[in-house]
Amino acid sequence: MDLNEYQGKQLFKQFGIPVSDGRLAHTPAEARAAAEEIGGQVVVKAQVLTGGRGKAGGVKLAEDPDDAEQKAKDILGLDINGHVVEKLWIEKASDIAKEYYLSITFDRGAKKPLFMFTTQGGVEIEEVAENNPDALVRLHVDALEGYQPWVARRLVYGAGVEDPSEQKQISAIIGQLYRCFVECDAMLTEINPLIVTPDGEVKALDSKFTVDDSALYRHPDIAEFRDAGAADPLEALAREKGVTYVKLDGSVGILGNGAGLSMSTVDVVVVAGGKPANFCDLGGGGNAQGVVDALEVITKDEQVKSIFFNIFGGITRCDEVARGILEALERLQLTVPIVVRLDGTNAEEGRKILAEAAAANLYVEPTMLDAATRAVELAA
Amino acid sequence: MDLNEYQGKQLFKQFGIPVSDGRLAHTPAEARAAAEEIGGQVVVKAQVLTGGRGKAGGVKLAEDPDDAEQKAKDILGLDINGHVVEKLWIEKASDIAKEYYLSITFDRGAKKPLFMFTTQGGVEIEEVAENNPDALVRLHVDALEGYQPWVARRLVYGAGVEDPSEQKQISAIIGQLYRCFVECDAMLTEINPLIVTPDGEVKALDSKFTVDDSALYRHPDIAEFRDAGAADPLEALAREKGVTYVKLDGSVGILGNGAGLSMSTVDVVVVAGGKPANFCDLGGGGNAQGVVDALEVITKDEQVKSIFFNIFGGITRCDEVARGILEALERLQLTVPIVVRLDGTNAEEGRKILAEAAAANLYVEPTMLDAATRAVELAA
Amino acid sequence: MAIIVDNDTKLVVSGLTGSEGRFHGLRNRAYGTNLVAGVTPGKGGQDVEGVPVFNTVSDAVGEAGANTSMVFVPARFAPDAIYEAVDAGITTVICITEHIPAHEMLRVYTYVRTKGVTLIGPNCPGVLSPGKANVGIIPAEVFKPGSIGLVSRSGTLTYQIGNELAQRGLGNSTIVGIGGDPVVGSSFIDVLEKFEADEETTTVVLVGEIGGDEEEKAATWISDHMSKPVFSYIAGFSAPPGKTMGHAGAIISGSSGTAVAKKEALEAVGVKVGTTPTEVAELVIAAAG
Amino acid sequence: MAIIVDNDTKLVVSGLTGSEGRFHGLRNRAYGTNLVAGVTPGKGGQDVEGVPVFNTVSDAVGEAGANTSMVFVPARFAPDAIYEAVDAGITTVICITEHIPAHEMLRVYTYVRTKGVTLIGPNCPGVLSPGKANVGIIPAEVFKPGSIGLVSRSGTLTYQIGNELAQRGLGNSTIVGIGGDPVVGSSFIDVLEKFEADEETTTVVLVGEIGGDEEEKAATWISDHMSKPVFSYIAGFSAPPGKTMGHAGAIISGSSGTAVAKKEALEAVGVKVGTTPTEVAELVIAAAG
Repeated sequence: MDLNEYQGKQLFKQFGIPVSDGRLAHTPAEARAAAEEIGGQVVVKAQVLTGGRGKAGGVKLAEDPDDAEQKAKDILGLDINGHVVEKLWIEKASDIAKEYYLSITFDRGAKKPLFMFTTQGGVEIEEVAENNPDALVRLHVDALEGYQPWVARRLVYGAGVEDPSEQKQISAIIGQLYRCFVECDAMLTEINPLIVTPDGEVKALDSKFTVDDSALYRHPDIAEFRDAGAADPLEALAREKGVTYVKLDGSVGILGNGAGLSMSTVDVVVVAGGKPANFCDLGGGGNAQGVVDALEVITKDEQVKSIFFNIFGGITRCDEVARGILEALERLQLTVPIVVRLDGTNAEEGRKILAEAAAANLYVEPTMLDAATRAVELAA
Repeated sequence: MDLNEYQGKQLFKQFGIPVSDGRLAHTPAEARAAAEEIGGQVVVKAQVLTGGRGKAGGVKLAEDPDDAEQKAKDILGLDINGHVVEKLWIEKASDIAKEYYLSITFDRGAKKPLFMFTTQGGVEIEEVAENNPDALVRLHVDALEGYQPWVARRLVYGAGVEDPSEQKQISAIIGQLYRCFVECDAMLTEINPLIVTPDGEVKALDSKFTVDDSALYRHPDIAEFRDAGAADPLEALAREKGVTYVKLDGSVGILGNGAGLSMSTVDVVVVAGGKPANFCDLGGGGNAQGVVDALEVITKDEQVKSIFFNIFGGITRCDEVARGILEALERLQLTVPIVVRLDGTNAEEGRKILAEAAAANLYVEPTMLDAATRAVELAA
Repeated sequence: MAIIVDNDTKLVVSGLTGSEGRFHGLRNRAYGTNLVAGVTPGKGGQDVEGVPVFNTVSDAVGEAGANTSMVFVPARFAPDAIYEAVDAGITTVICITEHIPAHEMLRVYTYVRTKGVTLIGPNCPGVLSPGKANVGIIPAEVFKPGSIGLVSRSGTLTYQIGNELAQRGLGNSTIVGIGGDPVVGSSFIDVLEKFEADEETTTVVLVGEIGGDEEEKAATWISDHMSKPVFSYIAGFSAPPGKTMGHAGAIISGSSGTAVAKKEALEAVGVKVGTTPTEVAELVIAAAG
Repeated sequence: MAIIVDNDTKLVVSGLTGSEGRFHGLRNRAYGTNLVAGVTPGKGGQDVEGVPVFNTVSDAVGEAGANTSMVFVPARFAPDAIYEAVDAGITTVICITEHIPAHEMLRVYTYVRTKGVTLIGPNCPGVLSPGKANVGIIPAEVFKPGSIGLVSRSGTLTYQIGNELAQRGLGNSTIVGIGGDPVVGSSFIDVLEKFEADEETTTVVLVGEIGGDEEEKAATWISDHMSKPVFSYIAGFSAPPGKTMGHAGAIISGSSGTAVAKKEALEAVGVKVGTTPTEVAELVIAAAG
């Protein structure tokens, strides 16, 4: 789960990482009130889960409460890469002498947390990695050794931070960020920029924060950060129903069991000349209710002209799936053609159940490729 | 550092391990007041750093405050294995249905913490280990894996605890004791007996607790537990001066640098026919002040008739030691004969310094064996 | 021979008394797997259709000779079950459980690696050596014995490929689902290494998917160490960048981790890559024929 | 050859700019040890009598080619310095620092073991290969080159034994002080194993002391694996039970860990044990003669 800037900063603060004083605002009036409380210049920042806010006009400096209200009016409702701005973070403006970059990524390849630190902050880190790789210090931490103070020294000296006070502050932040990363079950924590003010104070001016969905059960406070409004409405419905769903742009609705097979199903529809309307994974279980829920989500998309339902049973049993399809047909009054392919555990029983039901909009095909071809024809 | 029962229980309580309500008392009057506050039957327990308190009459049941006062009178001042009772722990009496045993030792051989658990508690664990080894479950924990819940299951099921409520309570205590062991830098934490009351409640009725001296700097609260009154007065003086000193029973005072060489010096004095008065290790440094302090401690023992000062310089420099000896002679006005053997770093300079001083009670010998023989002669 | 599970496998199932553990454990036994024990704390002494249940894995090892563990307990108990198995002397652990927090698996993984234990999963369908043993949830009836090693990050996709091969008369030495979580006990390379050493395996099919760089690393390893022919299928050619497709593995960030990049990396070292499950099966047939 | 340190040693000293680190580091260099670097955070770029100082061990490895680290920093920074050295690719770490908390060393030890690094100490006098290299605080002038391997839990006692041998004309291949703390990086057995494999070592003297069971374990190992003659000295025959004699190792609990028990265990496997340092030297001479 990705967190908004203000949420990540809240966690940073809990772990002792210095951030600026700020308030959340949903309306221009709230923005004004926040600016009054904070005092002086403030920055009005769109809270959306996408990059490039600055370029899109989502981050503005305001001189006073009046100005903050005006800037809030400008920014609220903006569409930034498909994300409509509904929340603002009003934060005390900082003077910036230097911009650094600090992050920890859960490195799946190395199977270790990966620190990245550079004094060349404030830009995309990929740019630094490409144009000035020597300026970027990369350092893995062993999960059993855990964080040790030498890690901070390698990063700080390695990146060439020379001021002793900066060294000390940044070393402390490095340790705090690691604790935050581990204790919040983060997959990514990024501070860009990590600024040094003209007074020599180091603080986090932005936050990028991704938390492991599988660990949310033990972080109820973080789980509450979930931003229901921020997702595509269909994806939000899917999440509510516990269905893994990604909206695509075509006309063939796709439902498979397992991420790999579902992805492959999307590919095969493309190979068969069709355009997938979505990616939808029934997951491991695949009981009747799950099937009904998934079909409800998929058919809410008006672009869908046919559905390819591709099941290879393992832990999922095909007879259960077949019953789910029949139940969905009845409960959702579905008329869109559904092409079904069943294989694996109890496939024969499943096919028999569907054959006996003899629904007019139900097509059972023997292979994945046949089924894809039929679904593409029916969507045309 | 060994902790008294009441100190260990205080730590147990901090980590959630159930213990009985109790109060510390230094006088019979305090014991009475404690018994009044606690109410009902209490147990009056001598707080001394030695085993066998029960057999020595140091643990008594008291029916009421009057009785508690009387029992306190009986126990205070008792000499238990050379330890005079100066403190009592007055504790609510517990009904005991079962007595178990649980401990964690820092196993130096395996280099892992070692759990031991048995339902045959209340007696010396060595007895159980010898007479009923199958009843004793031993289990190591990997320091990097850390404590995991399966450890408690192995112990509890392995020892044959059958009551589900007991299993649950003991499993919790096992986890808490491990946290206590690690977070207090303990070398030993032992609960014997771990009792089950007739109501099925599990709690720690005693505690044995040893903390790593090297880690005391990060446990100021535990360091304060140090029981200055409990040690031999000479050993207490030695500790105060930062000298490692163990009182023995003979007439040849011994001072060496390094534990191994000092022990060997004790042995060699015995081989030469003498009786060592002490073990004393100057430690790694061995500056002049250290020498003075060590000689002050050793000569406080009136049994000492001669001193064997055995130095093999490494990090310790013999010239420094020689200067320390001369300083001690002057400052402490020592008249007891001191046999000195110097070798290693700057030995020649050291010998020269001593030769030039030409003190009447100073004997410089070339080898350890020669020096031992001379010291034994001088003590005769 | 085969790899990871075979006729020498003596299986203990952690969670055998749960409904899923029971269903699949007994199904594995019905296939011929030597299921010697189950473990459920507090149920020691009971049995599941004749399979003795113990309180601890240690008892299952000591009393039933278990050498392989299948973990089928809920996510919050699974890391403990893996540690328990490893410390009880089990040498192969197959963890089916999904949704284990990544940080916890990271510690488990790092620990297990120091012990020389083979860990497959978590969040994986298990391992099947057709005709010998099945440990996990792979529908064994789809596969038949043969000489093609199959390794995959995905469960159902593996069945699909196996099915396509079986329909063309080809069988498998072992099918390994390594799982799609951020941290899995065995990588493609770990399994390729075993297939390379396995006498019974003549050909390997590697089933990858978008996200990460495991397929790219596997390509390098294949180029450096593999003498046997490798074929591959990659899922997600049509996936849009920046979207998570189901499990944590299936996300493309920027230009790295795309199906096309993986295909190119594999083809560069001589691995033939199919763009549909059918195509990869046909490539294997063509090479065999 | 010799073991642990020799002419190939390229030493970096953590804490070279401290007074003790400087004194002994330079003394080691004066003996002939190839001291290539010091490490003190914040003092990178300075030098200590020509020895370059770096901010991190990683820099000392990268820029000065260090392969061996001597840790001379205070106890509360020493574990970090060991981790730093190991993760920077140093393969031999010799930790002189005393008073490191045992639990912390336990984690360091367990980690270091998985990395295949040789750790000597903490709370040890170091390692000296006479005529080749000296890393630590052993007074090298006491020892001369030869073929006797010497391993000991105690510092000064080692010098005493070495002195007794040298006075009788015998020299050493390597002298290893393993340290007397509850957790030391290398045990007697670890060092015996190296001596057994070392061509230059013909005889080994093991200097033990009361407490623990390391000498007993060493006896078993000697019996099973050692082809070279071993002699031993044990300190503490006259020590009373239940008293800690200086360092944590030297405590006898009950009947185990006594000098007599250790002597018997060693003699039972053919190791000749002296009761004074002089006697052990004479035993070695007698066998050599």
